[in-house]
Amino acid sequence: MATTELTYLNAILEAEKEEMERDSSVILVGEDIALYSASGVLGKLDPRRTWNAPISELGFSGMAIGAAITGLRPIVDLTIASFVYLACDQIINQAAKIRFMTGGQVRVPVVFRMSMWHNGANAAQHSDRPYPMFMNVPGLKVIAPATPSDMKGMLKSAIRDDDPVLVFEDNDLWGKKEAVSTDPDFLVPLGKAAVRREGSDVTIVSVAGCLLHALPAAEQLAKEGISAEVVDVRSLVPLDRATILASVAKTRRLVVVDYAHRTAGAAAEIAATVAEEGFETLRAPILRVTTPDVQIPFSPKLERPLYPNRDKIVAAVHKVLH
Amino acid sequence: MATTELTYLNAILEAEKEEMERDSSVILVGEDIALYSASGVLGKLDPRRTWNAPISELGFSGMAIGAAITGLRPIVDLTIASFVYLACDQIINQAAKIRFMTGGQVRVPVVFRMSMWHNGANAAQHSDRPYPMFMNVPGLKVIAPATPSDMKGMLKSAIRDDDPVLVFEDNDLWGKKEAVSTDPDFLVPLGKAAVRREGSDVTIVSVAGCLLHALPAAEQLAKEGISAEVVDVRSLVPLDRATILASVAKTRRLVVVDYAHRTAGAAAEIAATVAEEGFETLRAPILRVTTPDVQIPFSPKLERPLYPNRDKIVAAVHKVLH
Amino acid sequence: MMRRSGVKYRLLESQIVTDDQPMTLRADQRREAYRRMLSIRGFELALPRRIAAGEIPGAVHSSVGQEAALVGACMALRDDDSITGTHRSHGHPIAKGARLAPLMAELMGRATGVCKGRGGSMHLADRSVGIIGESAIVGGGIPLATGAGLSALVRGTDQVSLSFFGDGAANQGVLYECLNLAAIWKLPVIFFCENNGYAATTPASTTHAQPDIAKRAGGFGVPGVIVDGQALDEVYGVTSAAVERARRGEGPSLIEAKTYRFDEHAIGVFIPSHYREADEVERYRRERDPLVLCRAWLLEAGHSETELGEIESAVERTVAEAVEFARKSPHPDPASVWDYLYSNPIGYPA
Amino acid sequence: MMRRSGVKYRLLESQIVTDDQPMTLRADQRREAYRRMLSIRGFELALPRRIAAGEIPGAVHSSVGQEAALVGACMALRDDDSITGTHRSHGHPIAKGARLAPLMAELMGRATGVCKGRGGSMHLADRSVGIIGESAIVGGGIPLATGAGLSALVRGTDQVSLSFFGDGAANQGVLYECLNLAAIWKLPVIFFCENNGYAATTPASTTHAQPDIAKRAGGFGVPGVIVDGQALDEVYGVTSAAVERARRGEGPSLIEAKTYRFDEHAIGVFIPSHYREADEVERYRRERDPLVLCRAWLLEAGHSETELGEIESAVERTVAEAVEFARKSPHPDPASVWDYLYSNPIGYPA
Ligand SMILES: Cc1ncc(C[n+]2csc(CCOP(=O)(O)OP(=O)(O)O)c2C)c(N)n1
Ligand SMILES: Cc1ncc(C[n+]2csc(CCOP(=O)(O)OP(=O)(O)O)c2C)c(N)n1
Ligand SMILES: [Mg+2]
Ligand SMILES: [Mg+2]
Repeated sequence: MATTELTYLNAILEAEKEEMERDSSVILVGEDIALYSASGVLGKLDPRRTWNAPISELGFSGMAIGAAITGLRPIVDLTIASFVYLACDQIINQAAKIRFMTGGQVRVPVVFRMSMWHNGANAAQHSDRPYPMFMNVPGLKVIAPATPSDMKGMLKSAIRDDDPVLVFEDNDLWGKKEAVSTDPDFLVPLGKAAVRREGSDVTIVSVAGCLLHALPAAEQLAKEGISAEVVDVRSLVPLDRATILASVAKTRRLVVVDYAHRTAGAAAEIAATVAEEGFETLRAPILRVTTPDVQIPFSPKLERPLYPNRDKIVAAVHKVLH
Repeated sequence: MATTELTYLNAILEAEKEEMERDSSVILVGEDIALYSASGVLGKLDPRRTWNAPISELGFSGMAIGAAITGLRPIVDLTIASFVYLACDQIINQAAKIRFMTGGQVRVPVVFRMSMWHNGANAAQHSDRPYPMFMNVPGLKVIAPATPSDMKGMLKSAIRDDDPVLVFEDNDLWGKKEAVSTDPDFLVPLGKAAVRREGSDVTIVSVAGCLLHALPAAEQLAKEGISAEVVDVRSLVPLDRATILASVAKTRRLVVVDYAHRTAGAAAEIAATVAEEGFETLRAPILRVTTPDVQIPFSPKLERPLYPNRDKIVAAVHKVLH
Repeated sequence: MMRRSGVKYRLLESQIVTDDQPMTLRADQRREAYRRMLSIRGFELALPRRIAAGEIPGAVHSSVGQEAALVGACMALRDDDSITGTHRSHGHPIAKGARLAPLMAELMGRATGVCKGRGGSMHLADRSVGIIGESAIVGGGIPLATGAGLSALVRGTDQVSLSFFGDGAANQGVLYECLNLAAIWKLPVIFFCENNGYAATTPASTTHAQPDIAKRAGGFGVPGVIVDGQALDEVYGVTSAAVERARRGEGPSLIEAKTYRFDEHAIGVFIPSHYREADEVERYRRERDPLVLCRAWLLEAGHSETELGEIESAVERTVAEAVEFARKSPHPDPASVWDYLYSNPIGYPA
Repeated sequence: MMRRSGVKYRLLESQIVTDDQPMTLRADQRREAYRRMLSIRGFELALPRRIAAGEIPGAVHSSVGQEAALVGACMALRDDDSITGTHRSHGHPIAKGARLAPLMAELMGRATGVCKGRGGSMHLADRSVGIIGESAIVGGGIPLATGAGLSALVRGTDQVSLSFFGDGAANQGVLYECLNLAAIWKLPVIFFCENNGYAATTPASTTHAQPDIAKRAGGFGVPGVIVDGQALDEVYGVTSAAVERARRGEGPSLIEAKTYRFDEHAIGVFIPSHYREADEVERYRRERDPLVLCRAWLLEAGHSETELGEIESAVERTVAEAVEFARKSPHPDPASVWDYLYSNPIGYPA
């Protein structure tokens, strides 16, 4: 497999560029995206393929859904995830429901991308991670890739998928690099978790960018003689319950790590799944290492201590091993 | 305690009427509410206390938040819960955050009421139960009372509370009657679950209107010699984890019942809490009896089988007892 | 072309009708338009008995009184033009030419329904005649139609799209976001307001500071026009002009059809409120019934009683057949409930 | 009153200035206005060094170039009138008369900050001068201000509220929902658009089909007015008229101040894009600097060089003191992070 070194951010651009080249029905919609076409990062583009939008999140998100129903494959860049609330009526009441409500008469191949910021002193209105709310909405697919290769392959799968897909990106991943396939048909399937590291004593399930802490935690634990398996969920809907359950069946202990707020978050669903379907194999409480239920403050001194990190994961693992 | 027989719906009206009489800063805002003032159910009202709104959910919800910050206590009637997505930017990005973001310079005493419909052939756009998404938002309080007395007492507490409170009502409760206190200061505190029936073999935690099935299920089980404890959560945020954990510590088995969709719902949070903090006391998997992850269809033949009911709860209890 | 009301259409801001001779319907189109108007009326009038018999669950919103606005608008469209509608969803597909039987079956929640029993009364979307959504979320269809316009532009076709919405929906901010999107990109979209004067129990006069929704368009660079929504030919003329403008790549228009709803907001939902006078309803039924006006106009235009009578009995038969078809149709299999949620289900249902 | 530009304010739809003699600032008010404008400029100009020194985290949006619009508007308000602002949040509190030290401390995330370190640069809301929110969600403050207007009406005071928002925010549908709400209920609200021609990297000319945002108001029954946002007295005059109208119970107005942002969209966020010409920026800095224009006007109005010089040095000192105060202030205690989420915490934190 031919590869090239790409950052997570460039993996996004490559995926978009390749899919736009491959399929003329793929278009981009979003605020301040004129710079994409201007900078040429997406190649020579027909101006009708990028739509630099007014600040009208509800309107242009719904517009993209309508365009999807009528033959296009729009990629909507909502920029920062905290703005999605403005658009969520159209995403939830239309994109997720309209195929079902019409008895299958329409398809809704639309992608919504949004980035999640933390430790950047952006304060509460720019720091949300709204994927939990969309996980409760049947009809959507929700992904949160954690590596450049996954981002490229999963975003391409999302663009080719005939259902609405929400893509959540941790902005601190943007600069991360790795070798990524250059095959224009390189796809990473939606709905499959990845075992990033095998282990036998405890399973650490990591959501989105938390992989940056889960892997170092596993390394640290290895030094102490504790063998941690790290599962990167990648896809929140569909959630790969089988891989998670298989891992816990082996390790019998589970720690779930997620930057989202604690109550009713992605970690709750993962824990509830294992408490329901993997209970017999469990030997210890399921611990959640999440951001506590408080809004994100501006001051870095207040903000930084709130998030999951290597040490908190290690401490949780120690706890479930006793 | 003097009481009067009230339906759940009349309990709502009584609570609003009493609080409006008590405190001139309480106002009502919502679509088609002119009929309240016209019908006189709320007594003789200054026209400036009820605001029959245009269909502008985002605008008037935000308006209510602004009014709350500047001295009023608005009660916003969003009518059907599926419309809340239009307003949720203001609820999440403003109501939940603005006190925190201003370092406590403002208070946001606003109530949002919304009703949830099921088994009424209303189809997907009128059948949502969006409380899970709000449970993940720090700064909000979220309640779902299941009896007329709780509704009156908790709604009154919500109106007097200085924080934003979301009130979710199962519309099939509207006609249910019971004796309700007439004391104008009768309050049921937010954040406390109610043990509706004591038992020793299994805990059934019920969310919102599911109490209508949980209690009959417990009765049915009693006939079989199984003693079920029924906990009505009433308040989703704050969630009374202590009462749930205490019950499970006694019964060692847990079934959670909720009409909301399964993934990342309220039931997931309750299950995750017990898997984390009550694991040592558990003797069986935690089962969730919820609506599966599918949009709600129009056809009653398709719709009815989806929801939790007495038999499904009984079956789940049988399962955790083996 | 005779005028059945004092109200000739008023143009606002900029002219969307290009000449003094507005487009008019040909004889065959007039017959087809009358057939569609009658079909809406007949379809709606068949419902109360079926509801009483317990055959139609849920709430039902009737379009009786608004037939001329619906059909006048749709006659200006091609089959491959897209439309979006509202919770008051029966009239739009019929006006666009849909077959009645699958619509009626849908109201009864049958497997043969146009939406396979998953949509029901508020969502009678028939894709085969261009309907891409009937939104029971008030205002929800507006951005979808805007997107269909964008899609036509990107794909390089000359299709247009038209969004029906009510006077109540005109207070959803998304309308203005979409007027603006359509204006800046010259999207081929017609924003068509069925202003029936009320949103459920709320008179438009209490929720709009000035009575003309079309006047809100100009500020967004979109021409606005007001038309008598009870007059088929006027609605047709003004919509045709907007459609031509859109097809020429000159962008969107907003049309406000002043119309009236003859029935209650919904059948099956009881809201005890006196928000409009019985008198007013009676006056509209008596003087402004679009079918009565249309019939008189057709006779004047030279169509014979026999010709119209034939259309009338044909429609009556079609409605009766639709009811029979629906009643005999099977209910969907509960096990099929998972179908049609995803186009590409992945491990679903679990 | 001299005109520093050809643009005298243009009235749209309906007259909100009641006579030909617009309200003007008294001598003491002129001094105070100049002090506030200088304070904004001085405050903003002090930031780059503090950012470079790593003392101010996060993104910073400067109001340099827009001082006359901000101060002209706020001078028309009383201390107990409410305002809402935007992500470009430093200018609003200073224009409304806030003390600089707690604002600067907030930018540095200190415990002594006006928001106790929880808000930061995008949220410098100072309630003590009437600011009820600075929303970093574009358009988010508009309904809050509308609610403050409703509150004043219900409580029977004669307070008004004013919402600042940008040309970009004018494309959020919520603005039109709120114009309508304020119009139908005659709420005492002033919708004040700081039209600086750009939303981040997007020229307003590409996202508005016609250039005047004020023209969008008329369709909602709200008078709209365009004013030269670089001219303190004109902004003051037109805002005062809108305020008086609101206090008299006659309802809302929309004011569009044509202004310009001299700096990049944000300091600390690099967006490589050539969305406006260096030339254009230079021309505005040279010819349309509100402080230069204001100073010339004050001299002409009879204020002496000495008088202005004194104000200038006083402001310089205050800014320096604010920086010193902020730098010496303690950071918040991490254990205090739970404070101020709830007014009435129940079992919180768990
Ligand atoms: C977003 C939303 N808000 C409220 C409702 C409840 N509702 C259903 S129909 C209706 C009135 C709509 O009025 P209008 O747009 O004029 O359409 P009409 O019913 O007159 O055809 C309302 C308020 C809804 N369905 N969706
Ligand atoms: C709802 C929302 N969408 C997008 C953004 C990102 N954003 C921040 S400022 C800005 C431009 C705002 O333009 P304008 O309203 O003209 O204000 P200005 O920056 O010119 O003062 C954008 C798009 C945001 N903060 N909120
Ligand atoms: Mg209407
Ligand atoms: Mg701007």
